[in-house]
Amino acid sequence: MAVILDLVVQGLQMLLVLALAPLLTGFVRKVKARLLLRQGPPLIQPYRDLARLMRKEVVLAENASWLFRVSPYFIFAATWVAASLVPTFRTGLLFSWSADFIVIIALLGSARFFLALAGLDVGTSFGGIGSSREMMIASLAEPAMIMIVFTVALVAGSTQLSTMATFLVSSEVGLRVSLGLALFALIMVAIAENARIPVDNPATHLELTMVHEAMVLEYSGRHLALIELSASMKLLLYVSLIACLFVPWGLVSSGGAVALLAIGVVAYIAKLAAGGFLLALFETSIAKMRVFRVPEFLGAALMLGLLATLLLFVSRSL
Amino acid sequence: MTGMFEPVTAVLGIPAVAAALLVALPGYRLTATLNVIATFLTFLAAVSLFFGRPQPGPYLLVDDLNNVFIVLTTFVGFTTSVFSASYIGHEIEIGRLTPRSLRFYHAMYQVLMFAMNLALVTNNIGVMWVAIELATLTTVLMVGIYRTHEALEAAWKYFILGSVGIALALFGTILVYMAARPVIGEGLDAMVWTVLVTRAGAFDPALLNVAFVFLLLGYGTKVGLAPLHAWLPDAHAEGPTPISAVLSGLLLNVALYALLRFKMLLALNPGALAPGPLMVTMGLISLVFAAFMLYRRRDIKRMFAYSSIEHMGIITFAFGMGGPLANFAGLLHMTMHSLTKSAIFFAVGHIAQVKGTQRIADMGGLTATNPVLGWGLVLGVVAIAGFPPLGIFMSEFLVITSTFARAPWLAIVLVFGILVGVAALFLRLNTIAFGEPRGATAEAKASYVPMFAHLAIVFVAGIYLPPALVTWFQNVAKLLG
Amino acid sequence: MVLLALACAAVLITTAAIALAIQDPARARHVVYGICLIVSSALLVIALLALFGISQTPSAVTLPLGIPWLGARFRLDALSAFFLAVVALGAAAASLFALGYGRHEPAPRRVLPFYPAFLAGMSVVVLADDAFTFLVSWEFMSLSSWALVMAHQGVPDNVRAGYVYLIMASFGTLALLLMFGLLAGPDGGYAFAYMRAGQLSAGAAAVVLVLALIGAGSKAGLVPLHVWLPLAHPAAPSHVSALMSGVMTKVAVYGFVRIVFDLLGTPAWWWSMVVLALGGITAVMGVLYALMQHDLKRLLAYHTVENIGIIFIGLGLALAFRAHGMALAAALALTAGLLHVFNHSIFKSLLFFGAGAVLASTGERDMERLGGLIHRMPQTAFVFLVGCAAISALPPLNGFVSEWLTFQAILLSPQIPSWGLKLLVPAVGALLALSAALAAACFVKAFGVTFLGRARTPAAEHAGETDRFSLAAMFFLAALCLVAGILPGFFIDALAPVVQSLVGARMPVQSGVDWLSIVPIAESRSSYNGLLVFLFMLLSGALAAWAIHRLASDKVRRAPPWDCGYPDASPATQYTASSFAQPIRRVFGTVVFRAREQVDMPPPGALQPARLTVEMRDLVWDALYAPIAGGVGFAADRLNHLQFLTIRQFLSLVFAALVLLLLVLAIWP
Amino acid sequence: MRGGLSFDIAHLLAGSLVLVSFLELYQDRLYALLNMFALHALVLALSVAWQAHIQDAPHLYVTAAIALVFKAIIIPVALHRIIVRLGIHREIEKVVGVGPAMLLGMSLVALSMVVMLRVTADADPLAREDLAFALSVVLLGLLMMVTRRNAVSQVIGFMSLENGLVLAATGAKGMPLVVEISVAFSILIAFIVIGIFLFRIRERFDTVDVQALDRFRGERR
Repeated sequence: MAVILDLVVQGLQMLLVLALAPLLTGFVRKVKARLLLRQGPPLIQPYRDLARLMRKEVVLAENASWLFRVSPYFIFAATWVAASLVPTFRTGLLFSWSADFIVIIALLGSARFFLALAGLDVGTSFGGIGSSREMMIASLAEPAMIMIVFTVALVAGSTQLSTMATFLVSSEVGLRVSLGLALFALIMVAIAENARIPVDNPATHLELTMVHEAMVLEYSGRHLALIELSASMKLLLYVSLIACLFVPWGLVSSGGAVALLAIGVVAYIAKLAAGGFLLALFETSIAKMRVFRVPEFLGAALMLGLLATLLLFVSRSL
Repeated sequence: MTGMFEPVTAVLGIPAVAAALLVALPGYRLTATLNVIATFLTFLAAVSLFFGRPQPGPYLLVDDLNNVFIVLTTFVGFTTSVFSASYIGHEIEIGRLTPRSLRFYHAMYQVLMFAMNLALVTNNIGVMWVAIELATLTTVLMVGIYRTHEALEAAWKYFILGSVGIALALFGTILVYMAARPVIGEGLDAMVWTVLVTRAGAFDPALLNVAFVFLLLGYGTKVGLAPLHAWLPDAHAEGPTPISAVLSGLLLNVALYALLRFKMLLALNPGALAPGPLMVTMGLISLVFAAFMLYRRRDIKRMFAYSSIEHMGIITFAFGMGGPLANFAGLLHMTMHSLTKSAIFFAVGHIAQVKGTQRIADMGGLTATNPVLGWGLVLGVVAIAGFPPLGIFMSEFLVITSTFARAPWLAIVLVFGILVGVAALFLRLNTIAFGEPRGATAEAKASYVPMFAHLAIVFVAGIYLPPALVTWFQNVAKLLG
Repeated sequence: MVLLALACAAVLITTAAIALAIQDPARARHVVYGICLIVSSALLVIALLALFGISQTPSAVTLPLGIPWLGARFRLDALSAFFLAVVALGAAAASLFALGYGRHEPAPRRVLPFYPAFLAGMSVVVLADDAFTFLVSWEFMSLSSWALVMAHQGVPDNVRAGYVYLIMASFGTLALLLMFGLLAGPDGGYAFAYMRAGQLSAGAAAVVLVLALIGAGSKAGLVPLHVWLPLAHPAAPSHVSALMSGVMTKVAVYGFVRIVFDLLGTPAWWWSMVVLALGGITAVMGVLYALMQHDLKRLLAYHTVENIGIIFIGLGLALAFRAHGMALAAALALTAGLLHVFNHSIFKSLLFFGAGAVLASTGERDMERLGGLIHRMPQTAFVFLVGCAAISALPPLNGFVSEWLTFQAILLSPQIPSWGLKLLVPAVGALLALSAALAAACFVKAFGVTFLGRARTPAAEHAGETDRFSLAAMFFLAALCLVAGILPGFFIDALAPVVQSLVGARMPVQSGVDWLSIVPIAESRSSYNGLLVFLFMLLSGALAAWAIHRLASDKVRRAPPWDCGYPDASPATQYTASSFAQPIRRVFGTVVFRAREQVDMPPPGALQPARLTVEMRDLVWDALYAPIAGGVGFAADRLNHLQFLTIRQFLSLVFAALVLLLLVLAIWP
Repeated sequence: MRGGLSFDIAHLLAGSLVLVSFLELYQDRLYALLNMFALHALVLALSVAWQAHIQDAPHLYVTAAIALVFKAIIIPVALHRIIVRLGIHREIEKVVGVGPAMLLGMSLVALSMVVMLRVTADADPLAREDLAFALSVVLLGLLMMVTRRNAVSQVIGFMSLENGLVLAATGAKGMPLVVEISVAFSILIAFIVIGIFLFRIRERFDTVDVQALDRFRGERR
């Protein structure tokens, strides 16, 4: 019985992230537009876009290989699995132990790997620009991320997100310098990873500074849909990651009653909204930076993460 | 009793007789074959020494120590004569040698054999000196045999430096006698080895020290230790290749043997300064010096001559360190070096005939043009560089490991020298054996047998030493203290 | 057991002789590689039997060879068995590959005799149980591989590569010689058993550690002793490169583990610092070097350097834990290191095979002249892709598992009391993460530039799929990558006896855990289930595909790519390897390689092309090797004057020596 | 204390040998040098004869005779003719001047004294002193070889070195093989002297100057 419930909850979570991801993207766009005193697209616009793209035919470049066609599905799968392993409204999901924080990062890594390959596949210089810059950014973002994992894991004594969350929700944590640094670094990484301003501009399409859009330039139809979807799932993933690590309140521990689950879901959606709003606010208030300033930006994140870890190595109470 | 004496007299007699015959006989084929036969018989006689050894008399002595040397000498002498038979033939064809000088050559070869054997089997330090002088003179004549400017110059240099060395050695010998006389009394006994050894403890240490200094420099010149080495490279480079092989493989050993004898003498005397440190220093200097000298060599034979100096340095070092392990290693290294180096010289002589020159710059890509020869040389160099599974590795293994535990810094210098040497050797080998072929390719029919025979022995010895040999070497090592 | 293994080695040696005997290259090829395949499979079986406790007690034997009074001793314990398995596996795969690949060998008689000898050397090293046998086989391995590097001696670069390789090899061997001298003591206890029993002073042990690092590290390719590796590995025929990179470096690791963990006794705390620092630097430097290459095989070789760094990080952590008596943690770290040894040997061989296949069908190693091969050789492309993903530590493949374990080990290290380690370990962790990320970038480049995009040269244009032997070998290894990735528990359990014998503890039994996931310490702490992740991704991917193709469109149209209005741009407009690496070069290269970019843009209307020249320096070489070479050359020149003295001057040398010695006597007390 | 007089005479002769070596060192003309060498050999012959007398070892007379006939007469004459035949310019170009050479010689003698006098006295004094002198003669001969450029003078240096050896050998009481050794050495010297002819150095080189020989020092540069 309990197993079945767990199974249901796990499935629910998977569907939830899938369902909410476009909404979050739409929400951010909306808020940005409003902050710029524009009307902005309706919240459900992303769903419409996806649906339309799904229905459209795929236009493949002549020498696109099988890799180009497989990648979207792989990327989608990897991102979806990763996203559905992050506790959103309830910890201790059925399969949560099958992958810890590091694995989730690695999964996103493999998604990126294939995206970058897809960028190179067609053999235009746009794809090249995109993937080479993407990998450069990742080469700094990933270590920073690992450092953040170290920090939190050392505090919580585990790399399991569920355990982390339950530990952080408990009172004995208190305020810690290291966690503060980690949060800061995590936000910076999240911005870079999701190709947001100031690192990259999700709204642009033909601009020599673009990274993510340059990679997917050749994609169309259902493939593009999958990539867009996984992009917004990635955004969702990071927001909920921040949420479950640094604002874990309202997370339902395993074996909670259905009523509690409802509360959890509500709390989660509230956190998403807050996260989205802050992101939009941030993006509207800052200008995009030159591509070769990005390493400094991410290097700072890496240093913050490393500093946080060092603090913890020196003393567990910092 | 007389029956017991047969082998020794044979070891000395056969070369003497052969020499006399060879002077008389004309015709290169006949003389060459006779030469081979004579050396082979000498070898047999030497081997038979295992079974019947004469009592040490006032003039003759055969013990474990010189038995090693005798067998080695006669064996390499034999293989070299086989090689020289085919080598000299080609020299005649291209007219570098006249039949007359050839007759002389073979006679001298036997005289040299005789001299070396005498130096080894004699029980009298005076006779030993005479024998070594004789060996020197014969080799001088053979080095100069081509009568080219370089050959004469090399012979002259060898002659002058050798004579000075000989003189110093004689002075040392006299001093030893002086040291022995008060203890043993006047007359022959005071120069007889077996007697000296028994009473060495009572000799006057100061005299012994001075004596050893002179002997070290005197015989050290023959061993080719730096800075007394100057004659060696040119003599090797300008003489006929078989002689280079004999020089490197044998004569150096004989001189080293003399040195060892006197080292034992000093070691037996408590008051005398330890000969070890002196030999160790000379050895290391020679090793490092020769290793660096290898780099700028343009002449292939001269290069391997320097490599001989390097290895003599290692051997001297090993014996200087002393102790059962190091001495064993020294003996092994000496044996392996003789075999390997002569094998290399066989290859080199052959190459020089094929290429018509000794300049390294004019040879290249041998493994492509003459595979057997090229790979033979590669194998030889690999062996001489001390790579397993060839024999020299075992001795270097023993020397280095046993030294490092006792005197780390010495071991480090040793290793440094070896490494520098290896680097130099392979730098040249790469241009000779690999890369695109260079230089002329004449037809030369020197026989491969001696080279590969030596290399085969070295190869086997690298992984398996017969127990008999081992116990024998161990006795000698104990003898050397 | 061990006798069987030795018999196999003997067969290999005889095969080398046979290779010389057979004239017809094709027959020689089939015979040699066939025998090698069979024998190494047999070796694999033996090793596995030994590892999985058919004979739990190590079987030993002494042959009347080597040092006479000692004999040649051989022993097959858990550690040897594991590494023998690695060697045999790699050898079997390489032989299978070579059955087909050997066809393209220009000079088979320079390869066939040495190949079996090389295999024999490697497999005897791990069996040796005394210093002499160890070094003989060790150096024999180097020598035969040197011969293989010199196989294509027509190319001057290869000759140079072989030269550098040989010098570094003998340098390492001499270091090991000194080290064994110290371990054996003045009276020559060369048997490993004796060394195990012996107790060294702290100083001596430290010297041994340093010498072991030099000796084994120079063969494994630790920075700064790595210089020969990227020269030599690519120079050899590809299947040999695979062996050298995938297996021989592991034999070097074996040497290090054997000496430091087995012979040397309990470590001092600071040893681990040296090893960790070296490991971290090696990992990052290796991958940065690799990123800057555009020669496919050299890139792979540099990448070996990186992975060796990762392995040494694992070993260093194990040392640290062991020094502080944390047996369980040590077991975890060591397992991570050894598992990475296994993993790397698989995917590095696979990648070199792929490079070999590309080389064979295009004649090109330079990525700038390849491209679009995924269309010409799809199967090779697929397995190469698997290899790339595995080496970039992407789940659910095997490379990720060992790195994940290493991270887990790092997370245990705060409990170490010593301060130096407290500060070093996080830094090393960051370096490890950095190298992992850079590796991904590096292999996106390697695969993307070689196989994707459009063909840059006719050679790449007209490439064809490689032969079936090669494909068989590659698919076999790719499958292993996946299996080891999704079922790591079994491999970890297989390593248990090795780890147990070395650090006196083992990781918890993995095969017992439900759902076959791996749990380093406790499930609440961390766990990973490759199988489930794999199934999840398969499921969701398939689900998405099904849903879309059923419910939405599955129409496809081919059209020219978006060209900004400049139609049919030439393949030269694609991103090249160096342009792909340019951002990373800007970030790291300016510091690490003193990279300088210089653009000369012709004035408008001028006809000559604009040029971008990049100039990079190998600081390690400049700082370490160039001075040494210069110094030796200088000394050689100076001393060389002594060859050209007059007789009189030589005499005065003798005279000086005489007077000097007499003076010594005169002032002798 | 065996016959003080005999001891003194032996001592005197040995000492004078050293003196003559110094004189040789002093010469800078070939002819003069030759004469000095003849004198050197003569003194040697005397001292050997004296040793033969006091040790009543008749075989030593042979050595003395060899020294007298071969070294004091034949060799100088031969060398003289060589000089004339090869038309070697008369004066000897030295590496170091006479003064420094003398100083060096002095210090060498001092050195040999120090070294030898460390020998414990129970080895009889006669031998000991003789050895000291012999050693100095040897060293002086060597010094001459290394400070002269001209081959003939080097040969002479070598021969006086060898005289020192003979002195030592004869001084060693009852040493066997002395005769053989001196004969062997005479052969050696003969070789050297003949060598200058035999190698037809005149034909091949402009001079016997060793430097000319060294023009072909192996590796042609």
